[in-house]
Amino acid sequence: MTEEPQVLTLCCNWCGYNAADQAGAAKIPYSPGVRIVRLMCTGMADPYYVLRAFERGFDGVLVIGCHPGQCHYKSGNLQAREQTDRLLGVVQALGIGAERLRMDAASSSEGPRFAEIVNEFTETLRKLGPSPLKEVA
Amino acid sequence: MEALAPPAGAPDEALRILAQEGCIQCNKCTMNCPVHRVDVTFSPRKTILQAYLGGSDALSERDLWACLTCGECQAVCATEVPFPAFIRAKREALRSVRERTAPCKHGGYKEILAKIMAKPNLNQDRRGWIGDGLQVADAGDVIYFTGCMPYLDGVFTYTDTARIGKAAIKVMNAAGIVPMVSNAERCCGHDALWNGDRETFETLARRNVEWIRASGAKRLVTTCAECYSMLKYEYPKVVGDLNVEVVHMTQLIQELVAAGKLAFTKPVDLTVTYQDPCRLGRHSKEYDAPRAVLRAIPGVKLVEMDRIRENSMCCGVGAYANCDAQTKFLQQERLEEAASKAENLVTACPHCRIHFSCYLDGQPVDPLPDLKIIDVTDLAAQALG
Amino acid sequence: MTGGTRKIGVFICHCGGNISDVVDVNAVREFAAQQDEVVASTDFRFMCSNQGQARLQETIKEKGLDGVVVACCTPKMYEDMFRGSAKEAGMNPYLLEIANVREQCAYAHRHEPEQATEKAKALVAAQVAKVRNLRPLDVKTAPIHDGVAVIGAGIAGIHAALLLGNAGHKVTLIEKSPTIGGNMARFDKTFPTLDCAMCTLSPKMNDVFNHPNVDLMTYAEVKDAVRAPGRFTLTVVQKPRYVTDACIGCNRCTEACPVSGPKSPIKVESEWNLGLSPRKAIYLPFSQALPQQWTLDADHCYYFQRNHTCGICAKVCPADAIDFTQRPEEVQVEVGAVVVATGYRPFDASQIPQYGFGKYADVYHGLQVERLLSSTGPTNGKLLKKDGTPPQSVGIIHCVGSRDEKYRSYCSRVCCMASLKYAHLIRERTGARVYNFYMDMRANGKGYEEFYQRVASEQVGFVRGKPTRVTDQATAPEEEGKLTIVVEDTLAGVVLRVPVDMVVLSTAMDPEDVDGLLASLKLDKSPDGFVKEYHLKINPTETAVKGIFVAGCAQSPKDITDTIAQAGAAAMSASMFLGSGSMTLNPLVAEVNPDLCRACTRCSEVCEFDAVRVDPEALVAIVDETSCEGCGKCTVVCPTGAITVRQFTKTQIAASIDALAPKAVAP
Amino acid sequence: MTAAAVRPFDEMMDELAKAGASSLYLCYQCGLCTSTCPWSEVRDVSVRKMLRQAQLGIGGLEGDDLWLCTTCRACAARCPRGVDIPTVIRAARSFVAAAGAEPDRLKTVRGHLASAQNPWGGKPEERSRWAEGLNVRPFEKGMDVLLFVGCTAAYDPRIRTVARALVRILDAAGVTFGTLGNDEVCDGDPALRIGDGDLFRSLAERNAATFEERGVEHIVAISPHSFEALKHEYPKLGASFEVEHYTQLLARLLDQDRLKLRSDGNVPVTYHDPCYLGRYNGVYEEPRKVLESIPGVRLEEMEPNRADSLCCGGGGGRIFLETPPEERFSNLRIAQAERVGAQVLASACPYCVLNLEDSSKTTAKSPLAVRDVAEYVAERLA
Repeated sequence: MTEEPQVLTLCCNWCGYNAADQAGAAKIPYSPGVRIVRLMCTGMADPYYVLRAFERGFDGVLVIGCHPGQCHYKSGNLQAREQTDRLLGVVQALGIGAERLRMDAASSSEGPRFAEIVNEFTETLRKLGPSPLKEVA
Repeated sequence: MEALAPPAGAPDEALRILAQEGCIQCNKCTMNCPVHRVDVTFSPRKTILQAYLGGSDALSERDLWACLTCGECQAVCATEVPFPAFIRAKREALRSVRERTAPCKHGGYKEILAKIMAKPNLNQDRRGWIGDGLQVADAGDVIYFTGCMPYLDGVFTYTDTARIGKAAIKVMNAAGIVPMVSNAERCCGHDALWNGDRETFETLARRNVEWIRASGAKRLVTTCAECYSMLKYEYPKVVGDLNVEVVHMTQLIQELVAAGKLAFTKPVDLTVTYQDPCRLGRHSKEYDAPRAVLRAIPGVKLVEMDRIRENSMCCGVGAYANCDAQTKFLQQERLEEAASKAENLVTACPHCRIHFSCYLDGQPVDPLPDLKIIDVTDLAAQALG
Repeated sequence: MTGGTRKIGVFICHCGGNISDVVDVNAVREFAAQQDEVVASTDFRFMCSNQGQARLQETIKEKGLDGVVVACCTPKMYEDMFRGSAKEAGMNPYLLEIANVREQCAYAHRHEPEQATEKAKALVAAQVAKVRNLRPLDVKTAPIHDGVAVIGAGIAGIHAALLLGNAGHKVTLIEKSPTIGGNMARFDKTFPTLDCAMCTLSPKMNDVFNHPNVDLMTYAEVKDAVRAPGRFTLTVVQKPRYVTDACIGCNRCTEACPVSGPKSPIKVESEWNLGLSPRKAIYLPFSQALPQQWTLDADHCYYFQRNHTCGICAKVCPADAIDFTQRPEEVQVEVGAVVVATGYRPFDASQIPQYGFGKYADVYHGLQVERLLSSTGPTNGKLLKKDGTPPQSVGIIHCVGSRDEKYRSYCSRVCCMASLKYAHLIRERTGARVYNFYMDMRANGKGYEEFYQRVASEQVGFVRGKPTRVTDQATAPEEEGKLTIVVEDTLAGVVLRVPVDMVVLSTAMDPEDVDGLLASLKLDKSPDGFVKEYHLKINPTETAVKGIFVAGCAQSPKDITDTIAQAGAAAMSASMFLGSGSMTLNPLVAEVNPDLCRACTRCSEVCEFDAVRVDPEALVAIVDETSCEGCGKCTVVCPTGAITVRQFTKTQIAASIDALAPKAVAP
Repeated sequence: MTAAAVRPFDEMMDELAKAGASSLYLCYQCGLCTSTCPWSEVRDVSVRKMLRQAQLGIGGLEGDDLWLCTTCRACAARCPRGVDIPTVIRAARSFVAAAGAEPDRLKTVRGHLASAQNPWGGKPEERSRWAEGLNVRPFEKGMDVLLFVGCTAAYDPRIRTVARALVRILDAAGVTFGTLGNDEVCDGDPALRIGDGDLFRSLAERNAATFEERGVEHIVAISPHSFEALKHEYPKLGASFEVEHYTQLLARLLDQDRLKLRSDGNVPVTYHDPCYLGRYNGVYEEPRKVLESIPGVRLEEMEPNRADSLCCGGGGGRIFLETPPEERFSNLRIAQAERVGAQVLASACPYCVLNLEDSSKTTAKSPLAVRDVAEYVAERLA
């Protein structure tokens, strides 16, 4: 169908999701392969979601939360960072490639930053090609 | 609790398994069942009786997943009724009825890993954890089947599982063996099989057999009791002969020491007790090799617990299907027993180690003395000096 | 797939073209209609309009919907409104989800309409999948206890207690010192009007003391607080005064007490006068103290310290009011709301040794000068040096500890005006030459700039510069016997040595040391150490803990005007909270399946809100739904999947992910 | 005078930012630096004004006043906005020096450093002459410590006695040590402080390579300036070793009872804190402890002391520049020492000892002996 890399983007309700709204409202283009799931906090981003997304054929997974120190729940983003870092090794060992999993931060007013993050990530994924787990039709 | 209906018209395969052996309702199974000790409503005898009388449908959701499949019932049974196999068949049968009902503990992590590893186009890097100073090869006579070890440290923060693998390679290297570690390796499928996902299990088995046969290796070594029981006993049923001899690491060490190819030179002054993993012990009948290894290490003093070998008690969790407050009581019971004998509990399965370590990492039911959980291979590596 | 039992309706909004100009809404509508368990799929020009909502409600009723997906703008806009409409139509509002096809499709991909349409389908499918897995949620409420505790009886606490009492609430006003009044009662005059501080404060003290709705606890401290939905149970320690209510205030005990006498080995300084005068072991802090009840300080009393050798107070007491057997008592106070008004204390100026506080006799901090200027102070309002003579010249150093990253980074806001007030009063009372050493003059209140002008016109010297030191080492005859302030006059660009007789340090305001209280109440501090408010700009009187409010200098340094205003606002917020009678609990919080919980405590370890604890008896984790914020950190660390956040369970999220996945998009 | 239009000196602003001096913009012009600066005791100079003009990029740092700074850190230690003034000065110096506009005398110093690897112009092959007659061995692996001598102790006849004294003390305590002999080069501190970062780097890298080659793990420095450079600047270049000032080592030896000292009668002694030992590194107590362990010594504290101590005037390259007698901080220090009735003024830095001794000779009203702590201890060895 589409050649755009498919990106599951787990956004926290307070920063990442609002930043995506801001990017939209400002009509800053980004790849339509970016698919957002809203979580209350990146702290609830379970490793299962990341692995499930890869299993279902996503080319990359992006976790976007608040900047360190800005978490609506104090430290959810820090826990997410720690968990994501641990998972990088797993994703790498699985042969998916650590470059396909990324965590970043964008505050609720940083629409341009959201677009910049997803565009840069999409670009990386484009260079990497489709995920090895993607079922070839 | 909700009773589960089998698919309409499906033959009661689970009942067939049960009926092969005749239960005499002596109740020894229930009396020896660890789950029964913490939840009196769980009774293998009663379940068997109900199945005989009205088919296996009456099994409740709770009972279906509470069984540890540890096999203690079967070990004490006069007629060897294969209760774990019955449970497994039941889980398999019900899988087609609805999406699996028992949530895999640890958030489905291992389940999703197995599913990913069942995929065809996988290009794993299974050696990242090995580190410097240890030698592995792309081919050779001996395969080291690492199991899910490299992936466990992604979520289990309270114990370093890669440590066991490093120890295994160190021991093999010391005996002049440079084992093959293959990037083509997949999950052995143990959890999938025991949780009723035969499709995933068989896919994994086929993918594994393919590279194992192609490798030309003569032997395959595992440090995991689960991998061992799968590769040695379950794979042949599905894919035929693997063309390699499957051995557990403790068997290999025992053999190397006996042949004079491996010597433990550095005393490890520890008093230890030994936990028989269900999959190595009751499921595979290997009780002696790990003990032989412990005896071969200078300085190690083995003090046995009261319930050992076929009477050994499960670590509390089977195939990540069951884990709850009852599990916790079982673990407390077992760890208290261990602590009354020694300061170190040695086991021969990474999962026993994880489950006991998990217990020790959290809040205990009652205060426990300091107890360390060590893998036997790790201990052997320490004795190499 | 087999047909499910749910009846889901999908509503696609055109947003007047904002969406429909880019996204092919017909295609999305048809796609949605094919999804499992979708029984109605429709599109509309403006879903947020009255007609749009009516369409939603009609369809819910007509089709008996138990699930709705509205594909429209961001949920941040109208999710609440749509849920409200659904509720009115008889559907559980938590079965409605928004697919954000405006911001995430029509806006972001407006140059790629086909892709935008495909993505819109995926977003709708994801929300349909999620809704399929949602459960109806009950919104729980908890009755709110009608009492309110005000902690701290300075001007903020007194004002808040009065307003709350007047509004008919039962108020418990808790003060840790023997008298109410706080720091303001120490002041002589208040800027910029130069009103007599006690003349304005004293009537309020009397009002609150006599208020039928205010229960006053002085010499009492909150030791612990337990929170339950709608209720706080405070454990208050009533410290022993060793003086009973029988006290008639005759002062004979104080006169007879040997402590701090010229020959007494036990000496103690008056806290009230900030160490500028001695006090007895049995005392009334100051003449207008309320309650007019004497207090015995056991730590400095011969009876307690020297093995019962004294007891003269008991002998001279005509009312038999001395009771040496008193012990601390714990009292439980149940309330529905708490106002924290714990105030400030002056920064300890001896931390900056260069300014000689504690080293040179005539270096004072601001609050001490208030006492020296007060008619009830140690010098009866005469500003005198330690040697008893009036100063000929006084230097007032601003920002001592404030605006200094070595000590306190923040501006204490009142010191400029307070320093001007000292300058005025000192010049008025002694005629001394006064120098203000300032960096910036901040006169940002009503009448403040005018006050600055007035004081400037009184020939007060203003030197712009932060002094490096105060020294008694003379380098010129004019400095002999004086304290010399060394400073760069940054406006003239020269280093000055200014000899003075007295130095006043306008010290920073520190938050009162209430760490224990804040920990009990689960309140956070801002980086500056003051109580953290809910939102600095738009909600400075509430805190992150529902039912706890903050007023006065507990929240940040402020002057009396602002303190009164904030105390009023805090009282209003508390009154409205109490008046609502019950609190709605956010249903989107964590819940524990006790069958799966193994009481490992990992959830409580990661929780930042102390919202989940493990019951040691039942060995199960229990969520306090009033404290849980629903962040879900616990769900990731739970080994057994026993704890989940409602509306964000693993099945619900995984269903969305599957629906968004590349395979699922293909028709 | 007509006002000139503001024309920011962008190049210099960029240079300052690159050199890590951006804390400059935090300055809110309170003037505490000016009145805290020791120069304000002896002449007019406004640190604040220099910062002010630099903030706006309208000059201010390129004048002669730039070369007054002794990098004593008294200003930075107090600055309420955390402006790292010595770094601003260093960055500005490097900018000005790059344009060749530094004082001529410093050009010579740079020349010496580049050609002879010491600022004094001594011959490299004579670096170890200070140790003549003493059995000082080249450092080899297994020795307790490497003694980093430093240029002043190596070449200055007055300070050579300090190094020699330290050798006697270490021998007496049974500490095995060695030096790099003629392979030692300047620690680089003078280059760094007068704004020649490249020169500093080349010297530091040379020493670091020698340390590496000889297997040096533990260094004892005589000069606090060497100590500071080794401790905080060398690691930035990737070097790794333990370093301490000799007073710290002596304090430890005394703790271990490895030094026996005899009485000096009842002598009032005062101690002058070197900036690079005190404010830079927080070493205040060890030298005092060493002095107090000499039987009979009565330690009197001058005002100011410790973190507020007055600079001797020698840091930041000032030791190489001429200072008119009426502007010498060391003269003020002598007066402060006399005020507490000291007979001995001890310090632990070659520059301090040189400056204070000069001032003592010219301004002391009654005899006031200036001693390095090492000299004093060596004299009292039992």
